[in-house]
Amino acid sequence: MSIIRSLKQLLIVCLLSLPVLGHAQANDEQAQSLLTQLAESSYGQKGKIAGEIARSGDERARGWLEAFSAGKLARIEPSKGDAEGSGKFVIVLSNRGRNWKVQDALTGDDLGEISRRDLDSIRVNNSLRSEIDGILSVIDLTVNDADKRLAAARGLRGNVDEAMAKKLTELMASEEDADVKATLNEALAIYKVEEQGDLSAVKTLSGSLNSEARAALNSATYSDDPALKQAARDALASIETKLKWNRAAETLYFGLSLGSVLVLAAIGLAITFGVMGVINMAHGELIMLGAYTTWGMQQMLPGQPGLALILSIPAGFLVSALAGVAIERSVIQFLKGRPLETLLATFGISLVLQQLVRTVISPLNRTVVTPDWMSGSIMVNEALSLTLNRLYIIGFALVVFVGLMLIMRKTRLGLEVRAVTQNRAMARSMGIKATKVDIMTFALGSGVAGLAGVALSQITNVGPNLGQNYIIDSFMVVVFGGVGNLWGTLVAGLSLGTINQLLEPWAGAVLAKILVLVFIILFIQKRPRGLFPQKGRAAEG
Amino acid sequence: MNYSQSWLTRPFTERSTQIFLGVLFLAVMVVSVLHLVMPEGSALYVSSYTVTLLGKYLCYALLAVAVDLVWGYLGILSLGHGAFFALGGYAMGMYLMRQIGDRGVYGDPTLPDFMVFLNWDSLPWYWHGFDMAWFAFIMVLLAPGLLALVFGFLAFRSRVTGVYLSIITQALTFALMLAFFRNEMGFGGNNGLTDFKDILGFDLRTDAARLGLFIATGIALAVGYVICRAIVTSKLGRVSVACRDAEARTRFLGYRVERVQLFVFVVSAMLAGVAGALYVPQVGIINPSEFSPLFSIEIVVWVALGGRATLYGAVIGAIIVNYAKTVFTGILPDAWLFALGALFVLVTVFLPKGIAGLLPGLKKKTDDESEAPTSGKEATA
Amino acid sequence: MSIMSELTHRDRVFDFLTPTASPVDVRHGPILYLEDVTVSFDGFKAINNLNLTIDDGELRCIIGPNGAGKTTMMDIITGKTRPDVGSVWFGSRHNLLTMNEPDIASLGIGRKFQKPTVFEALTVFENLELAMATDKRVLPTLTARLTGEARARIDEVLTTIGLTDLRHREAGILSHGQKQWLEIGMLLMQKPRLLLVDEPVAGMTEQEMERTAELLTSLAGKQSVVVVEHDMGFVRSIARTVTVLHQGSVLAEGSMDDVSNDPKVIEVYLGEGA
Amino acid sequence: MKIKKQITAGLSALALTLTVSVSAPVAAADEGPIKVGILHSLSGTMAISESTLKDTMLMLIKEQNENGGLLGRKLEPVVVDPASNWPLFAEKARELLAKDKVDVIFGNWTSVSRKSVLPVVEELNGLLFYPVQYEGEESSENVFYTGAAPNQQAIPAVNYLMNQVGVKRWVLAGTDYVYPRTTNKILEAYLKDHGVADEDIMVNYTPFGHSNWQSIVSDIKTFGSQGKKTAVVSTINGDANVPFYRELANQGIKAEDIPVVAFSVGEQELSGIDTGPLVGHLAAWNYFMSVDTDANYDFIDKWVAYTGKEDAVTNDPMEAHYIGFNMWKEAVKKAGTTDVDAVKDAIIGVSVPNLTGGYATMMPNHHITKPVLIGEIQDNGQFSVVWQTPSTVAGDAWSDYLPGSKDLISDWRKPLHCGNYNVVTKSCGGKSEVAAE
Repeated sequence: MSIIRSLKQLLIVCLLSLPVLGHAQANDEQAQSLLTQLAESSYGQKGKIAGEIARSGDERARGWLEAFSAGKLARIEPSKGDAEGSGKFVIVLSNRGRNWKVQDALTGDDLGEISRRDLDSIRVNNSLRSEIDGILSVIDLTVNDADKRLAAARGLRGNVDEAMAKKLTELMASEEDADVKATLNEALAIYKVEEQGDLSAVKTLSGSLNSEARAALNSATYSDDPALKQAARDALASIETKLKWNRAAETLYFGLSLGSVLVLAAIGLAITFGVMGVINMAHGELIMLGAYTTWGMQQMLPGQPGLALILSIPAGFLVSALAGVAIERSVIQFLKGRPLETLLATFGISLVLQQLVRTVISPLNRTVVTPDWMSGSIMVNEALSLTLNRLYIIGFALVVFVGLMLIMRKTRLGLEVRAVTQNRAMARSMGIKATKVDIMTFALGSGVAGLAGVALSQITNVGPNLGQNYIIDSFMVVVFGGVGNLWGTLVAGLSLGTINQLLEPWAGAVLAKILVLVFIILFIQKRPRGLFPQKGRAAEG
Repeated sequence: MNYSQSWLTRPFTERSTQIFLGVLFLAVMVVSVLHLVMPEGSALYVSSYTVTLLGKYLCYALLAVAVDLVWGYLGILSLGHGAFFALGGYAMGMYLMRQIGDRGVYGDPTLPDFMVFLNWDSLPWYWHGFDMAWFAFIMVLLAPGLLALVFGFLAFRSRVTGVYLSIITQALTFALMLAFFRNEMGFGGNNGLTDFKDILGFDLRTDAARLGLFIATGIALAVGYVICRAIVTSKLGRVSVACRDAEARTRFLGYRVERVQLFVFVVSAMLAGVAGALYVPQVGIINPSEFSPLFSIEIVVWVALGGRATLYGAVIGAIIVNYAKTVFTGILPDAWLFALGALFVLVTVFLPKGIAGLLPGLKKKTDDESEAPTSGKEATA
Repeated sequence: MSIMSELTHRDRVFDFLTPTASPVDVRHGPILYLEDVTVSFDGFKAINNLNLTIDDGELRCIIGPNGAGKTTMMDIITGKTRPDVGSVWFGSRHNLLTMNEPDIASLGIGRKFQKPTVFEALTVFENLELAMATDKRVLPTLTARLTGEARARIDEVLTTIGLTDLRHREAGILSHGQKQWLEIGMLLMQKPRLLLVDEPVAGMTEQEMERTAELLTSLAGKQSVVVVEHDMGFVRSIARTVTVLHQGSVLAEGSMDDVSNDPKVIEVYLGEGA
Repeated sequence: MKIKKQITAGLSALALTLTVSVSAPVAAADEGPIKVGILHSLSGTMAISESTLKDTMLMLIKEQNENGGLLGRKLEPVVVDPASNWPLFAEKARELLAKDKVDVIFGNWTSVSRKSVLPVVEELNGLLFYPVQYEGEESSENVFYTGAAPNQQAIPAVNYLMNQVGVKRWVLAGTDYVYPRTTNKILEAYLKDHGVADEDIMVNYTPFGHSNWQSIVSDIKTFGSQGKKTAVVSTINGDANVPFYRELANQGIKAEDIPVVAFSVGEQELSGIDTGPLVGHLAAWNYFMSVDTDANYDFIDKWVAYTGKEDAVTNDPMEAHYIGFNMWKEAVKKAGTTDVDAVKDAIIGVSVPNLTGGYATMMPNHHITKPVLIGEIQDNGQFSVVWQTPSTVAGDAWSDYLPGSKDLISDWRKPLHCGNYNVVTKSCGGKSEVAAE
């Protein structure tokens, strides 16, 4: 559970939980003893005690439970001679490093930093956590904000217990928001089907795509009551047909998102390789630089991963573009018209860049935080939800593609680039500075690689080997699409991604990849110049 | 160059080949003698560790020669020669695995250990026959040869050349690497084949066997070099160069370019296979990482460093780079990749002809040499 | 000079130019004929139903402004480019559209490129050696040894093209004109029935041009020669029949004088500003 | 004549050196430093994991030297870089043993690198301490396995999930190489023994560095929504983990719904992941940085001081080296020499404190006793221990759940002195018809 969410709920509580728990006076003795029990009892017991704490009516209870379920409730080890259970309870504010910032759980005053040695954190585990979630959700159900209630109700599905069931039925009566009501009803139905094998409840669940509901129905199919069994079966069948379509849509989405990643990785190469004919083996490392830029940004702007990410789009472009210029000036300009040599030289560069990152930054992967607005997924329906980060990346890929298209088609640079690539001497004689164009082109390609890096930092490792994992795929995409053709790259990337995802379910990840490679090899035999070859005289020779 | 001589004997009339063979022979002799005669601990003693190391270098040298044959003379930059190397290695590895017999940890007379503990109940069909040395050694040539034949036939027929060819060769070796990583393939997955016991009845762990392998590698390199030399000095060699420089022109002269390419490509692949086969027993393991595209690129760089289209350059390059690797990974590991990377860049940018380009005269001289009788006459004509 | 004198002794020039017995059947009519050939790149019609017949032993000049489709036509004949429609026959037996470059070449169609292409890494001698009409399959080529008469023939061609002294220099160091000659020499080594010569005198001195003219005319009769040329002077000096290509099809055909007085031709050339 | 003379000379020289070499090592060994070989990749793909182990060893050696070395001699580390290249591992091992004449080697991470080094170490009779959890099915006279065998990690973890969490459905997801393959084979056998039906087990393998987990995670999601509590047992290796966990988080699989227990994800791997969304997922190790003992806190303080990084993390393989080093040290003291054979005999039975408040003992099968800890990931990249075995578990070289090896035991003490003794056929090396079929 993320801290943000806990804090949010903490806030809600401060404002709204008073009517629920506010009727009793705070009592530190009782609190200390309750917490002590919580600390010293077994996992089995802890749940019950947590319940007691919630009911104790102490307005700090909510905070304790939050901290407890986040593993942030701790006790200062009683030093020699102190009485049993006299250890002070604290809420850990920051738990990184060897000394933790803590705050007194009872008085709430700041105790500064305390060495981990002297702290015993109160152990919590998954089942406890979900129990506490349950308890807290019930509290949330009385919040005025309908969305909060909906979220709470959703959370309740699947972990309703007898005590809660009663409370829910009461709450349902008073609930006026339709969605919340429905969800609560579902939650109850799930409980009924699971615990009581209630036939009418099955009806409520039929057609629900919620996994908990499905789970409940599944368990019902094992029951000995034939009627219930049958009802559950029918309900499941109707759900299954719905699911099929969702699955198909999902696979397509997966394919597109994988494809867009490929496109992003390859499109920079489509410029440097496709347009300039430079076999840039360091392309992967330029991607890596983009990813590391994102990391660097987030280090510079702690606590604002989102802003850092947005800023690192231009930054990543710039960094990689500059690196590209450096490469072009220092090496590639000396290798004009020797494409295979550029392959070797740039491969050398890629080795250097990797080792550079290892020695300067670290051989270890770096943490790049996913901002909230990019994590999680949007729910089309209970069964089909599109992961947000992928969605953003698809969009990003398209934006980058369109941008490049415009640059190549509409701008002076694009014109000059095409002129130079088609007939260098002629372009020169028409007063185009070929060298300048080369630099610009390579910088552009490299910069786009940087953008890819920024995007990739959101789905994969940010480490020295990042580039290597994408370089070969990138080349495949470019060659498959047809060198020197951005459209080709787009189509190739998306189709390869989709093919891969379609194959994966029955071929398995490895075989799928192999099959795709073999497919490309054979395809190149049939059409040596890719999907969209450059035709005519220009292509000859 | 002497055009009227038989293609097989022609190489021996070349100064460069004579020098190369001489140096190689001396080197192998000296190492062997020092290893046998010199007392351990004396400055001149060559430990079996060094012998094996040198053996490994020679394998790489042969591999580099194979690459130079296609790249230097045919203009085909293969980024997949590691695949042929590895296939040869696996063929040998399978033989060595079968030689272990029931001395494996599970004592299964037929199944290699990795099959036993992954519950394979019987030997997969493609493992049969590898208990016989002759079969295995044929496969060492056949496996890479066939792959090269099929792949080359498809590629050259449809005139896939230059960059495109390089990239799909890379795809080829990459696909093979993924395939061999799969444990279902029955080649030991990531662990590959290892823990070999003996070869042709000799215990691999004895110094004698090591020396034997080292000498065998030396001979293989010599033979391979002469074969390549014979090809490139033959008319076919000149046709290859013709294909490299002006493919269309060559066609209009009536040569079937794709067949020339296919022939040379297959020969090269087989040589690579032999190199792999000799490599495996000396390093004691073969695993899919030999298929890695990076390795294949590295080979090309050895050749580039030594100098394209000279063959002996390839040998020099392979030995220098790998020696450097041995040294650097020992003394300053962190700097190693910097050194290697910088090397790639510097060579390609400032040393396009490679080291061989630095020692001129060698090749020229041989030409004038063999020309002397004829050219003299014709000059007057 | 010495070469010039040699060229005048026809008997000595011709013994190695006698055509090889190629299976080309020219008993009834032309050695090469193109019928309604059309080819287009991305919609642009490089050749637009072109009809052309070359008689056995004829020397034909083809002129035409840039982009008239001259080179494309040669590509089609030599099998480098496949036309969209039309038929191309070599003699009355061989349908060239069914063959690839090597087959066509070994049938006896030799081609000289617009931009002289010789094997620059090989010596002049080796260039000619490779061109020589022999068994060109892989293994025979591998085991091939240079026989006395083959060497003699190479020497003769070397003399003809005047590169004897440079025989063991790499072709890369040759001047443009010398490369042109070397390429012609390679054609001679092939002993083709039909020579396609694309702009043979580009970048040649007056003197070299004369020699080229001499050579080409001397070839005619025994072999059919198709010359594509811009240089009107040169064309005039060798031409018997001239074909004018324009926008991928034949604009006019006839003797040099007829053609040069043809209003359409003049219009085209003036239109081209040439 | 002349030649003959030379040969005789050579031979006599040879003979001479032989006689010398008999006495030489002892003489040489007693003065001069004790050489400790360190065989960890410092470049290439494995550098991520292995370079810290190198530093750990250097730290331990430095500390030991500050405390007066060993047998009154200084310890001298010999570091080489096998560059994540498996054949190079064998070569470097040979270099260490034959050229540098080291007394002991600490090294290797991946199984394949160990397999590649094994023949060399056995041939040259060296000592190798291998610090990483591995698939078992191996016992070499010259290798000491200070990492976990499957029965010291996988089985207890599954037990925990089965009994404490009540898991009924299992996803065994791993990278396609020998460690996950073997572990999953063992687990499958084990689960079936405990009445788990075939359709309740889903096995899935992915290539190294697999980065596109979308469909697999969604399969897991579907598999998990069948009404029975489901858990994922992950033997996914290194780099593939980050995208895997990210996908889990994004597809909204929370530890409360489908917990993932990982055997290859430690503090170091987590340091490269944003652990916020992963809270509650599990890992099974024999050591966690969060373990609440003074020994551990001291070790962490030393490590932070040595690396100079306040955020430096410790992990299980580091503890394994810590234990291994101390065991070797004790054995050398006990034997009074660094002579390999003496140390090999002396080390069996040696007990040294581990970092989790207990003792580790070297068993006759060259594996050690370890406690098994189950930890839940916390938002600070640490694990909080939620369960641990009441006592330490001795490592099994041969799994009881694999048909090929259930009859094999390993005992390197005299008189048995055998790494794969078949208790059924009473024969070493399993050379027998029974084992053969």
